[in-house]
Amino acid sequence: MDLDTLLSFEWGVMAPEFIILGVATLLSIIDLFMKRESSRKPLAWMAGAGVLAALVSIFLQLDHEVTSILYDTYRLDSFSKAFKILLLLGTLLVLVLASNYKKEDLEENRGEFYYLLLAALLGAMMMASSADLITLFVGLELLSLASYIMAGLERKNKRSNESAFKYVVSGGIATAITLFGMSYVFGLTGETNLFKIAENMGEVELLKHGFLLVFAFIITFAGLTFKIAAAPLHMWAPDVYEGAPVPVTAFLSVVSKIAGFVIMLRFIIITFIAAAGIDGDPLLLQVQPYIMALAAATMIIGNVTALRQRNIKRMFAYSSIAQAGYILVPFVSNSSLLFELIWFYLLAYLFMNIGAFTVIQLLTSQERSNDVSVFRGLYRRSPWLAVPMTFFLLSLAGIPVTAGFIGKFGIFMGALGLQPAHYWLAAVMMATTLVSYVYYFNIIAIMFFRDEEEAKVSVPPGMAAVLAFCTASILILGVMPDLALDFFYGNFDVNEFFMRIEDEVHTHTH
Amino acid sequence: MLQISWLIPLFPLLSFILLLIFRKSRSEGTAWIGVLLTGISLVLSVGIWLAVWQGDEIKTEGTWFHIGERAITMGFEVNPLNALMLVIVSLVSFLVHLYSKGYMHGDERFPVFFAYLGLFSFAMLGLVLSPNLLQLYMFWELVGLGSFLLIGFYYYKPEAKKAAKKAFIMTRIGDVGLFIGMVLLFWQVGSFEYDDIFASVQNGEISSGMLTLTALCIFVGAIGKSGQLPLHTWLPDAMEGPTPVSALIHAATMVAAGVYLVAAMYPLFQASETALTVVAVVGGVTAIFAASIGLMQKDIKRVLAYSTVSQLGYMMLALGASGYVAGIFHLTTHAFFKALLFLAAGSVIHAVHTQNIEEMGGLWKKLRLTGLLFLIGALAISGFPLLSGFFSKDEILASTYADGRYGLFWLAVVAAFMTAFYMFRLFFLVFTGKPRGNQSKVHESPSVMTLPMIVLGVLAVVAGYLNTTWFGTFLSDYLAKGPVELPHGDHHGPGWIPIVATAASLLGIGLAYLIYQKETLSRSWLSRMFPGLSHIIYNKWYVDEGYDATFVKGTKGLSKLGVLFDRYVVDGLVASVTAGVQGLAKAGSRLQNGQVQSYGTAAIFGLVILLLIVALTGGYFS
Amino acid sequence: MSSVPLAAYLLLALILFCIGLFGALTKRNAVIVLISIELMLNAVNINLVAFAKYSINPGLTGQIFSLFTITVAAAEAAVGLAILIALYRNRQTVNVDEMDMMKR
Amino acid sequence: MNTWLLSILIFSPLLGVLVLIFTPSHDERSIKWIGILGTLFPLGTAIVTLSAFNMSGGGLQLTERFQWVSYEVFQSKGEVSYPILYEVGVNGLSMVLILLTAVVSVLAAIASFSIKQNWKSYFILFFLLEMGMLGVFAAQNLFLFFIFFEITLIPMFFLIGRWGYLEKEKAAYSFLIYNGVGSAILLIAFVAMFMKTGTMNFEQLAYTFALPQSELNQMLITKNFKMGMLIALLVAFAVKLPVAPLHSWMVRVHVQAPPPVVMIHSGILLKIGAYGLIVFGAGLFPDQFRSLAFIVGLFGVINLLYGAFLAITQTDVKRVLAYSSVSHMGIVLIGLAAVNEAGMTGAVFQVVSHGLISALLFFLVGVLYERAGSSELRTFGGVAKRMPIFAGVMLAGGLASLGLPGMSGFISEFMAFLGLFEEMPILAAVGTLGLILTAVYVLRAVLSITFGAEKELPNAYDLSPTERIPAFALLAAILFIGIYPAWLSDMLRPTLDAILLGLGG
Repeated sequence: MDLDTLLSFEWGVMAPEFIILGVATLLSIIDLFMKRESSRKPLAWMAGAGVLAALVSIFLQLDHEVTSILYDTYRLDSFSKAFKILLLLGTLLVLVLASNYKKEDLEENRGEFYYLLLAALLGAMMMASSADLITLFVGLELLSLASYIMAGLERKNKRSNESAFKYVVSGGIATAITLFGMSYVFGLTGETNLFKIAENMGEVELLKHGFLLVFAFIITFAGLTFKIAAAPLHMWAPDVYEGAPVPVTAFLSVVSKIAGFVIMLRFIIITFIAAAGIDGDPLLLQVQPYIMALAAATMIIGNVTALRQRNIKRMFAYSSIAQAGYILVPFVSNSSLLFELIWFYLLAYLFMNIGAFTVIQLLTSQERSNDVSVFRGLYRRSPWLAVPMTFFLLSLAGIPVTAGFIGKFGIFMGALGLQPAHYWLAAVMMATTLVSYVYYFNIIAIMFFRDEEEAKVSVPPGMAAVLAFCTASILILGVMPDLALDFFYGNFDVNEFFMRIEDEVHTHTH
Repeated sequence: MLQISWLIPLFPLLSFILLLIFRKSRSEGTAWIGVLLTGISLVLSVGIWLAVWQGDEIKTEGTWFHIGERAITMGFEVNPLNALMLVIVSLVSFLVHLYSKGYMHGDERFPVFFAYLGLFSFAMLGLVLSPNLLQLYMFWELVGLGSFLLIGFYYYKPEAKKAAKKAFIMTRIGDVGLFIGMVLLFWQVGSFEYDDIFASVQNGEISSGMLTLTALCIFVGAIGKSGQLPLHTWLPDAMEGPTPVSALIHAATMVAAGVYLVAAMYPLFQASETALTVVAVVGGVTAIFAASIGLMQKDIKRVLAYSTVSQLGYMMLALGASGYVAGIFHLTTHAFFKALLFLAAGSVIHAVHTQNIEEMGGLWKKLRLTGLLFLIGALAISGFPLLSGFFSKDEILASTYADGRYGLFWLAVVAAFMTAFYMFRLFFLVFTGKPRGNQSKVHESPSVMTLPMIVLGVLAVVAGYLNTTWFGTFLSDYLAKGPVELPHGDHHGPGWIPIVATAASLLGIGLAYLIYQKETLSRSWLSRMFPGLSHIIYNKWYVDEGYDATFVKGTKGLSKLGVLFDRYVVDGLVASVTAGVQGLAKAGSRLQNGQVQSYGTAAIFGLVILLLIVALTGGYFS
Repeated sequence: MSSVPLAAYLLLALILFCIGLFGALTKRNAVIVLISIELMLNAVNINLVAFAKYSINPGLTGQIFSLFTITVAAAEAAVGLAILIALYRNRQTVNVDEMDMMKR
Repeated sequence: MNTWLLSILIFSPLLGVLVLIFTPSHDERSIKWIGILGTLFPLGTAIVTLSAFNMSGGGLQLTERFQWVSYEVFQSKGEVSYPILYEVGVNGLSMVLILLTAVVSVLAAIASFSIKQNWKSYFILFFLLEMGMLGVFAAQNLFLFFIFFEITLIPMFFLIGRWGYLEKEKAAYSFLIYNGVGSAILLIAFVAMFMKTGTMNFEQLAYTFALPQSELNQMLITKNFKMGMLIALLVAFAVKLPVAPLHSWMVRVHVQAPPPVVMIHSGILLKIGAYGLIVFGAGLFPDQFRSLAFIVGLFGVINLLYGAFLAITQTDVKRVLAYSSVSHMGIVLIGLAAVNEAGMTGAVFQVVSHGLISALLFFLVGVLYERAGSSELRTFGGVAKRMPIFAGVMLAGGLASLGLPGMSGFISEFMAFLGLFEEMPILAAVGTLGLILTAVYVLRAVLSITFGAEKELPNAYDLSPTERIPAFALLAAILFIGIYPAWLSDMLRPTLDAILLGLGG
């Protein structure tokens, strides 16, 4: 590969990534030269501006036709655009949270936080655009490594340390498992490019190795459940969420989770769509029961265990496990709705979860406690905090007029739409949703039914903006979901996801 | 003339509404509203009766609402039977209104009382005018409401409350029977109209089993309303209401509604021999059963109440024994003399402020008029010759005999003897002998009370001549014009029947005279002869106690059982589900032990299980 | 040349992976846990390299993949150790089973 | 104008919310006035709607529809094969229920004088609840129905949990979870039907399911599927109705919720269950419904008797009324099980009638609680002495409840039983036992409060003029329907005929 080839690539399509990379680098340098005691707020603003710029550049790319560079390791297609928007939006909101995070211990580390966040975001965006096992893996690790450090950012906080360490160990094991599975996928097909893998999957030779392929699939899938905090690799989540600073928790539960789903979609759908499993039957159909079992287990474990939590962050950890279970449901049925269902649900989830963490951050840092009792009488103390929180919780519980309901409804459509309809899975989903009512409404009850005269909660303008934005989004998407759906259908073409760009490099040489 | 007959019930209704509006008025002049309006009803009723006497009839109906294509109608009908009832009801109602003006003097809810009377009269007249079963049923229930309200008029008395409740529920049991019968008939006939029902019966469109079933169900309704065995227990308790109420509702009109119902539905009963037999047997047994209880009661009104039950039994017996005319005839005469008796008793109570006959005695001198009227009533009910009761009772006995029900016939004769005995026991204990209570302030009732009694007294004497073998059978000729085809054959039995009846009556009077007036025989003479029996009779055959031990306790027991079921089984199931989920949650959080290595172990464990299942189900090892 | 069959490499990798896994899940010393994880990643590398040569579809990319894996594993170990040091400063212990402040 | 009428009606309570938001929360007087006026506006709109409604015309009227949510299912770009529309419309049945909702809401708002705190949020929730109820009855597709159905849950949860009595939170949870179970089952069934047929519209669904089986097989709609759906729907609405043994939440709510809320709950919300059973159960799966009729009837009779038996020994008048509601909802089932004109009409009449009666009775209990701070039967006695009007209205309400002719309760009981007697006489005969038991417990409760020796109450004063409005209005409505049922039955006939046509009855 000479310089010509290198220059022949249409680097412009990577503009968002470059912006993030540039800002992250810039921030780290500026941070180096800033005085230790001076506020890091400007860094937050810069990071935010960078993310916004990246977001703008993606919107500018919306009409861009599907392109791939670097030998199809980097793709600009509808899928990557759609999910990058989510990632960037999520990070933007987390940045607001982070810049308002008050804990004296964190002050000295602030600067790192912002560029680590951007690095993690970069990894996630790489995953969204990658079409090669190697780049996918690198993106994944970039995200992971940055997240490990962020979890332990409160250096003097024992809980934060412990959280980070648990995260590293669990993450390491998960990475090893994922890689182990991937190595078999590579071994059987001899390719790392996802499309080429898919192509080789059709080989007759492979029919003999159906078992190995199914094993490889399940091992990889299980490894990937780590990022989305689904069974079987979900158990780290409560501990890590509890110990990490709130903005990091928000990041892990939203952006990192979205990234996890991105890689799952990329890896599973492209590579295995035509694969044959045991006895030559379609592999995806064959593994359906296992994904179903994992989804069901995730929903049950998440929702049921959340019942006993008194620590609000832990409760939300289990809640987010459960939400991951819901989003796994479309994977089971694999309907043509797959992408928009997951996209819409994640969009809704982004707003409701970040919204909820905003309130949690405000309350826990004011009261220096993570117990659910921080919500006591919130309606009396700060109705403008209690009401949005109620909407977030309702949305998480999937009550109509919120985006969460539309998302859940869509998932149902997916689960019951194809033959065979997955009634049992739908039933488990509904039953566990009911269980979730108990703990979500418990918070509502604490906010509204327990009167307590306590200090009002002061809300910085940035947080208020996040709250207003999230609440409005949830309600608007709940009442007029077509705003989002039309945007999706109008700008993204699902088919691009499967479109392999042949020998694109050659057409651009010279 | 007949077109306006629908107005008759509306006047009392108007009275009800007006009086409710003037509910708070302290003026007792409000009574005149009720009197006046029922008076108008009375005039109209009499006019209509006269028109019907001439052979007029009318039936007008309009659609009330639709059930699918079927129209449910409402309207009114006037035929000989109900024209007669109209007169009886409006007359007694009018008289009772008048009487109450004096009786209720000083009561703080004076207008309310008259309002209730108006409501009752409205319902009763409406019932009588109904051209179909559904409408009848509705008024039937409203009549029950009126009765309920009036029994419970002294709402602050626990006994009144209990009695009102009991009356409502007991009659409700009967009503449900009527309801079932009515609905069953509807699906057989496709209509609630009497005419349609009778036409179907005549055309044989209804199977005989269904005929009997529906007839019996309807009869259950009559049993409830008319206080027949086994649903009679509410009627004596209903005496907790003011005495004019007892006269109007629990003697003359409402309790007779059961008899009226059977008479109105007579073609249906006629079509089923079984049904008629049941009616006759229930009537006969009730007649003697209630009479036996009447022998030993100490409350003046309760004696009269049991007497009412007994007499209603007579009427049922007559109807069951194909004595249609006899039944209606007795209904008419009974309405007059029993109302008279009650009003007279009311007059006594008004004077002495007690109902216990043991505390009365020797009132003849002080209440001369009342005593005289009471005596007329007692003679009439005892079947003393030439008074109204004599003729009607005679006719019942005759038709029973003619129908070949000899057992029931002798039962009725014994009952007649008992009636005579307890009525005169009552008379002697109240009016003769020495005063046993404080009678210092006793004085005769005002004329507003005595006047209605006099009217009734006259009627109690002369009403019998409506239908006699001697002067003419006006009533049966009149009733023959109605829709009911009267049973054929001579129901004037052998000539010795009046003699036997008279003998039984005189025997009863004589015995009472001997015991209570002359005191030649000790009062406890009879009870010493049959100690067990008298004990049972004294305790009213333990029917109330029996019901209490079975139905009331049973219902309460079931209810308590239900509560336990609700608490432990229904809620228990929910609790166990909750506990299950909680247990799962506990287990889940126990797994979360804070050791990152055990998390990994769990994950690997899960993964291995998945792989094992793949291997096993995929047949890897096979 | 091809006297050693692919299965042998795979078996070796599997055994190595399992040893690593066992170490990661049972050792009390946090450093050993991190090293065990490295062992697991290296097992993957053996897989990749073996597949790249002997697979039914041999391909060069496997070796490249393994290069990336090695790099990333190094980064991961570095981050892990850094975090461990921070932890040790606060808790004066590297025993994994003592790190259970947060549970249930 | 008419084209938007129904939507204006549904969302009209939001006007009240809007005004309230800008009202200072300490201004009790204006808030309460806005609360009452805010419910009058929907009532007025409902009356306008009624006048625009063609009584004799069958089918849907005043319909509105437009595209709403577009998941592009199994289609290439731009086409929506599974459209989710916003569709509203009224037929006779829903018109009646909408009217009932509007009326009871106004009266409940008037009755809300007993609310002691947080009037502002109370009325905001109250309006949202009313909007949900109006929407439920006007919705013409499953999606919209479900949304409004759920909308009613949340305000209720708050209204119970915040303004209720001692065990309010537990009651609120009970309410939420039980109804959650119902709506969960409902959602699964709705989505399953939607995915099979491609439509959510009631009429289109009914049309589709009525196709011959050979055509249905092509759409993979088997008989078992239909049966499964029906059972799911029946269970879902059985929770709402409620049918024993799923009733304990309702008892708890009736005991713990504040009286005006119970008026709404017992008066209207329970009726959503009945409405659902009629529209979805009998309307969509007539054949299957017919084959399950006996079971429905059996449950109806069990409900009737179970509720009645339990009501007999309750010591708290609220519990008596709660079990009485269980019992009376049995009559709805009985009417439905008859699957004929009489039964269906009876069921709907019972829905309306019980709505009015229970609203009245709970209102009175609220008054009682206001006076005495208790609803235990033994606290009371001889109330008629110092509160004669109250006692009279209470007695009238009780009598209406036990089905006295001339009042609405009679017509509904009569028709429901009339219907059942045609189809299952024995079952019906067993059911009539309930009529007696009803008399027993109603009289026991009413008489032990109003009759008997007078017991001291802290402040026993008769109904105030404000209190008389709801009491008399409800009583008048009860009497009106009882005396002139044709007004209702004529309005219902075209709708019920259409449903019965499907049932082949």
